[in-house]
Amino acid sequence: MVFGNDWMDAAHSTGTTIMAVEFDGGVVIGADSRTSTGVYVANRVTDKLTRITDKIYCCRSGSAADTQAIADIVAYSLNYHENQTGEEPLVAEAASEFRNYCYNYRDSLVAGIIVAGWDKKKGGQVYSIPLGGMLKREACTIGGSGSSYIYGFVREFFKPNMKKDDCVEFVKKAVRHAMYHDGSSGGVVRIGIITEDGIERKLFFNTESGEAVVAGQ
Amino acid sequence: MSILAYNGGCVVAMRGKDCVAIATDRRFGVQAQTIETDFEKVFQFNPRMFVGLVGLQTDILTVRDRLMFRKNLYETRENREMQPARFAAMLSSFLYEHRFGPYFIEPVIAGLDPKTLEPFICNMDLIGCPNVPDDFVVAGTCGEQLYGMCETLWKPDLEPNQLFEVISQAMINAFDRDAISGWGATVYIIEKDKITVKTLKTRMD
Amino acid sequence: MYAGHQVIPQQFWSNGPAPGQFYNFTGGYNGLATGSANQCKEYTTPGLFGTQHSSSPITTGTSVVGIKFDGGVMIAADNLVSYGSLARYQDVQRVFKVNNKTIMGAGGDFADFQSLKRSIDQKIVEDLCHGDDLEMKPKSLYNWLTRVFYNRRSRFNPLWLEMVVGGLDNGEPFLGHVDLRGRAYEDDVVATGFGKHLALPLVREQLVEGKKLTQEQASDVLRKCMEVLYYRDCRSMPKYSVVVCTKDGSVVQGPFNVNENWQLATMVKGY
Amino acid sequence: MALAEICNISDAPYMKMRNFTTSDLEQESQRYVSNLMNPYVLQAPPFENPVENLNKIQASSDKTGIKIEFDHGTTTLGFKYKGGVILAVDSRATGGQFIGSQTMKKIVEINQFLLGTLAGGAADCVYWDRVLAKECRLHELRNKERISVAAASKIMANIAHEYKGMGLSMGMMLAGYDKRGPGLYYVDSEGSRTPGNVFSVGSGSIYAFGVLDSGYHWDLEDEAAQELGRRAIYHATYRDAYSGGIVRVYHMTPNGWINISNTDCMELHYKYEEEKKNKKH
Amino acid sequence: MNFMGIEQFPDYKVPGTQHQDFSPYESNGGSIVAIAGDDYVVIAADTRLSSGYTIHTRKQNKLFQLSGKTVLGSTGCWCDTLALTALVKARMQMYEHTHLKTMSTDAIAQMLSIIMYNKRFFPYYVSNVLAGLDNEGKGVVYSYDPIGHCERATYRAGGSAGALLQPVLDNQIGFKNMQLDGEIPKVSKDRAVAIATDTFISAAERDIYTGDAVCINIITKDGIEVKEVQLRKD
Amino acid sequence: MSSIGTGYDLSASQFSPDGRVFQIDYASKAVEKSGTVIGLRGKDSVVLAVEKIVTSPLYEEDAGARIFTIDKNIGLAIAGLLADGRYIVDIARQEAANYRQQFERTIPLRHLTERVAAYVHAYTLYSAVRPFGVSVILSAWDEDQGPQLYKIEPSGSSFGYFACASGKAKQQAKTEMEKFNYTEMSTTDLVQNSGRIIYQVHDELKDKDFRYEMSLVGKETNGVHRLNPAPWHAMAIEAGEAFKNEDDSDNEI
Repeated sequence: MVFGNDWMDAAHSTGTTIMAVEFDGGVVIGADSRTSTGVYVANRVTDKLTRITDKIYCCRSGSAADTQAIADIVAYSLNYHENQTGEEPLVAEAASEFRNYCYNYRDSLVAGIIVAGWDKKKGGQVYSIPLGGMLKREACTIGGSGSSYIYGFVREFFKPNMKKDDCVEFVKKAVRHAMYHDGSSGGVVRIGIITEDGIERKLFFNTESGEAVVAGQ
Repeated sequence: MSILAYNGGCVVAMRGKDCVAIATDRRFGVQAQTIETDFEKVFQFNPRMFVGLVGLQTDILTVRDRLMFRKNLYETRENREMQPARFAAMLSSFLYEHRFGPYFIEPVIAGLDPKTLEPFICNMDLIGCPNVPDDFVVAGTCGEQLYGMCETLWKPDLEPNQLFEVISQAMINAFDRDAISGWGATVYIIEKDKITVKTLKTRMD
Repeated sequence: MYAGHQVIPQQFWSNGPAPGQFYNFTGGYNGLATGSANQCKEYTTPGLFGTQHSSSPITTGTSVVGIKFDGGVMIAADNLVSYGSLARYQDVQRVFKVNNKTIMGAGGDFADFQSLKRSIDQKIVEDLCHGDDLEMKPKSLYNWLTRVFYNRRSRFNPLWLEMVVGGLDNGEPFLGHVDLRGRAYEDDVVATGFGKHLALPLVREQLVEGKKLTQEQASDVLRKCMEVLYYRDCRSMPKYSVVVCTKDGSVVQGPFNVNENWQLATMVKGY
Repeated sequence: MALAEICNISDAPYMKMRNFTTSDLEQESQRYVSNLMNPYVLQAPPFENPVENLNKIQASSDKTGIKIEFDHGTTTLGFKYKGGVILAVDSRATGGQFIGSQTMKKIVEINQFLLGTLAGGAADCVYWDRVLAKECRLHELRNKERISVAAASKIMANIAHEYKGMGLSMGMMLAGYDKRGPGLYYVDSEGSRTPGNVFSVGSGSIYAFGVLDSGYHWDLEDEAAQELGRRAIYHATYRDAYSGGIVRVYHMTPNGWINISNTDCMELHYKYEEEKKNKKH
Repeated sequence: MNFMGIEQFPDYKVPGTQHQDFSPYESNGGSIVAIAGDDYVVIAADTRLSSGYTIHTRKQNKLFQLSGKTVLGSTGCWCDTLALTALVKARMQMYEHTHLKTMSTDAIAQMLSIIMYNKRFFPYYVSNVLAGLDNEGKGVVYSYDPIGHCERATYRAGGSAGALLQPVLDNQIGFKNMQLDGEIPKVSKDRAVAIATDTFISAAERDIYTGDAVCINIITKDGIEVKEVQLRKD
Repeated sequence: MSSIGTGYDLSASQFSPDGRVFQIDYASKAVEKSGTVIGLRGKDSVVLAVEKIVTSPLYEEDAGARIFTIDKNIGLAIAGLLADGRYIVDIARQEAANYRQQFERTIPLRHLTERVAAYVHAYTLYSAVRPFGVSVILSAWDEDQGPQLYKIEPSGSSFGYFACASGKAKQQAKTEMEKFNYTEMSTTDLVQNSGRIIYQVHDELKDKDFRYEMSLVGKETNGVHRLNPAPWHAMAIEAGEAFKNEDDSDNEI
């Protein structure tokens, strides 16, 4: 393989595996932590679970610049909306805002975003917005370039309304499978559990033992 | 401007009752310019067989000579007159030899079988795919116009003089609607005992 | 209001009017040049014809088949939206009840369709606000769609869709087809994409000139079409939904599963 | 309402009324027929460089099956001489190789004292000649005197210049009689405008020039001048594939133009052939 | 996706989507024949709407009745045809509202020419034939090129089989190349209808975009009579 | 009203010495001129009812309607200058449409009210413009928040209500309403109650003829705001008529 130094000018891409699953009481979101420019790992501990409001998060995949820009705009807009209405914004509203930007600018954006969160109207919800700017609510969805490798796994092991811990275990395993196969995904598994009380973050290391520090044999 | 239309020109052949007719326009031009108005594209290969070649003029002349050579070789070897059907097969394989660097011509064969006097007409594309209908064949830059005219005017079992009338009207009206064909026309009526040749008085623009 | 604002700067044209603007040189009366504020500038991205747009569909729905029957119309489409070759979303409803006398189905870029559907829903809310109980009729939706698609096509920024619109127009069954360029036609049976090649012949066999299908016959032949489409279209699935419009109103039925027959597999060995 | 106007946010997009008001409808429908109101305003294409793109479409016609052929007309000539101005044209319009028409009127009677000939794009010439006729009439109404040939040709040159590079194809001669005597100008879609005594335009012009140059001199008699024009066009129809049909001759005299003859070039061909035969023996 | 888009992100190339360049035009086939006589005009068009080898519908009428004595036949790119005919009808209605009378055939012909020229740089890809009775009640046919060059004639063929049928009309209606002395004989209305039908039968033989049925409008001072004749369905 | 005519009441951008903006008071006066409008919020529906005073028999049945639909489930009734009101209706519809475009759901009524109130309020700050002579009552119902009722005054202030009234017999209607506990009232009772109040407050002498108009949004209309819906409209009129006869019969004995 000709080792071109395309990393000099390639755009920052979140090669990425991202995932979100609904369970009764909230949602579990998960992602890997690798941002690549071409084949060089620009950031090996990226946080792709981006806060929109305390109870609504989005998982970003595609061009890092595009997705960060959109996430900032939507976060700002929902914050303004929150102090206008005095109520916490709904997950559906956040998803709709994301989709408006992804659809209207789709010719110049590369952004596949999953919006997940909890609100008092419909509880835990997950919305998938692929490249074309379409919006679809799903009980469980995966995204990013690594997702192609785990469609089978997810279809096999997903059950609706799982318990919280089973759901976390399921997401962790799925993301690890994707990182195993997809060169553009890797690093650590970041998990977020969003419920009525907000987000609880977890971090799983993709080492054999699961420890953060491992001495080689 | 496809290369087949570089020199312009058109040929049509029709089948009648125990006779065939073949007609050609007389233009030799290079794109818009008309250089000669007496270049006929029909050549007599046998007492009762004519071949019309339309397309790129240089290929017309080359193919005619080569075909004449092959036909004469066949006839000296077989010591009998070549039937049009055989000739068509030979022409088809001759063209296919140049499948990937073809002669830019569309041949039309019209004639009577020397023994059975069965009328025979056939045309081919530039790589020799034969088409042997029993009504009419057209070739040249005003192909569409010719199809329209022939489809309307032709009827089965036309007598030689009726066939002459039909083929003339078809040819003239067709090339009057095509810029790079025309400038006079010649019609050959081939019957079992005689060949009548007529030059038509047409528009010269 | 569909015009997307792309952010890239636009090379200004060297010797003629800017694309999409009005060319006026003698300064004669031209109230149009100023244009209303909302005539948003159309920045474009490079593509064929030196245009700038090179949009191509990503999340796509496949064929849609519509049939007229005695007393109504029904439209069927499978529940799949593919993401390229990946069968990504497997329970998306692609046939819709617009109101009690108008139904529609869409194939092609589903993101474009969702954006279009929001405009149609907004139109229905506006009709409701008039408070005169006048509902959108299929023929008016069909004409409106043709104009929208044609205008988008003329700006080289098409809505990449093929749509079937049906319903009861003043009591008469209506069935029309509109494509991304604004080519529109009506017929007793219409189909988009693969449906044109596989489903139309199946239905044309049943259609005896002058005699109308009954609702059951229509539903059976639709099920047959969906079955054949599932066999022969890579981007299809066995689950489909149907929307039916009769004088008693419109209703979305399904999802149904096609009957499948793979018996012939046993007979094939080697090649 | 009022306040929105004061803060001039009344035409901001978010203030726009949801549904189409009649003024929107009016404005929207104007877009498609803008040149009905103001003939100079044509709808700009949504892509740049229409010349290149229209050629690209026409070139890929066999692949896409989309054959967009514009009608073209092809041999015209005009010359000034003692007796005024002679214009002669053929009448064939071709779309690609197909002869669209054999009876096209390639001399446009702009007014009693002004004639325009048509070569190149038929639609372009006919459309802009009609606009020129309007401008000439307005000139007469404004200035109570007929427009000079120079002024008329200048208007046409300006039009051509504004649309330069966008693909208009026109090569026209403007002949007339005004206070400066007979006038003959050649104007083409590149924007050039030249007065002169002898012109021939179109793909058949090279043949016409042959006959024209050999027979032309200032003090030709009217009869001979008309015959020269007719014969020149006949030769063009004979040699050039894209010319033919009827040879029309016009004569611009001090009190307006006269349409001398409209003879089919087939008759001319056999007449001249006869003459040649008789001359031989 | 443009240069800033998908090409930059090879991971995100969606397998299975091929980049389709959008062409605004499509040839939907169909042919028109119009023949004008002293007090009548016959205009016929086939009813097949197709794209390449696919037949969309077999009963699409391509004759648009603009007024009691004018019919426009239009084929080519069907979306352009719909847009253009809708525009012409709208303008005619506005004319009627301002002038309280229907536009004459010649006025429509001139307006259509100007409307088509409006899109000179992004033409309507249509082949139009306008047939009607002029103010003196004589039959007249106007033919157009894609950018509106309008020509008045007594007969005209247009559309995908236009080149195929035009010489036939020259021969049968124009009596061209028939050495006949004196006036060109007049064509009766019935003969015109017969010729129109025959030409479509020949066209259906040789042109794959023409077929299914031919719809004929016969316009006389007492109105427009519509006839339909079946053609080959293959 | 002590400093009337002392020059402080000519523009909305000036306070009078006793701290009032007269233009707004005059606007409220304009509101009191029009027929009474009431809004009642029941257990799972909201009724808007209008005493539409008919000044001439030549009017069509539905002429001068004063109840409008803003969105699928939102209604709006106008008291005061109808033309001003119409403009407010357009603004409300536009706000609802913009919200739906951005958030893809119908606008919550409280949010719509605040936006429209802010708009109305803007017209009370400048001398170049006059305030809206309109008091607007908004009703809505949806699955989550249930019935909602708000009123916007010409001053731009807006409050949520169980029941509210404006127009000619505002005070009389209010005292009547205070007798009932609407929060648990079923739709049929609510509708009849609204009919009775309108007929009761209608002053036979001054305004001869009037027409009772209403709108209903709630569970029974499955969340759609409907004008003069079939069974309830007749029911309300019947209740009103019955109350009037019963009231007349009192005077006779």
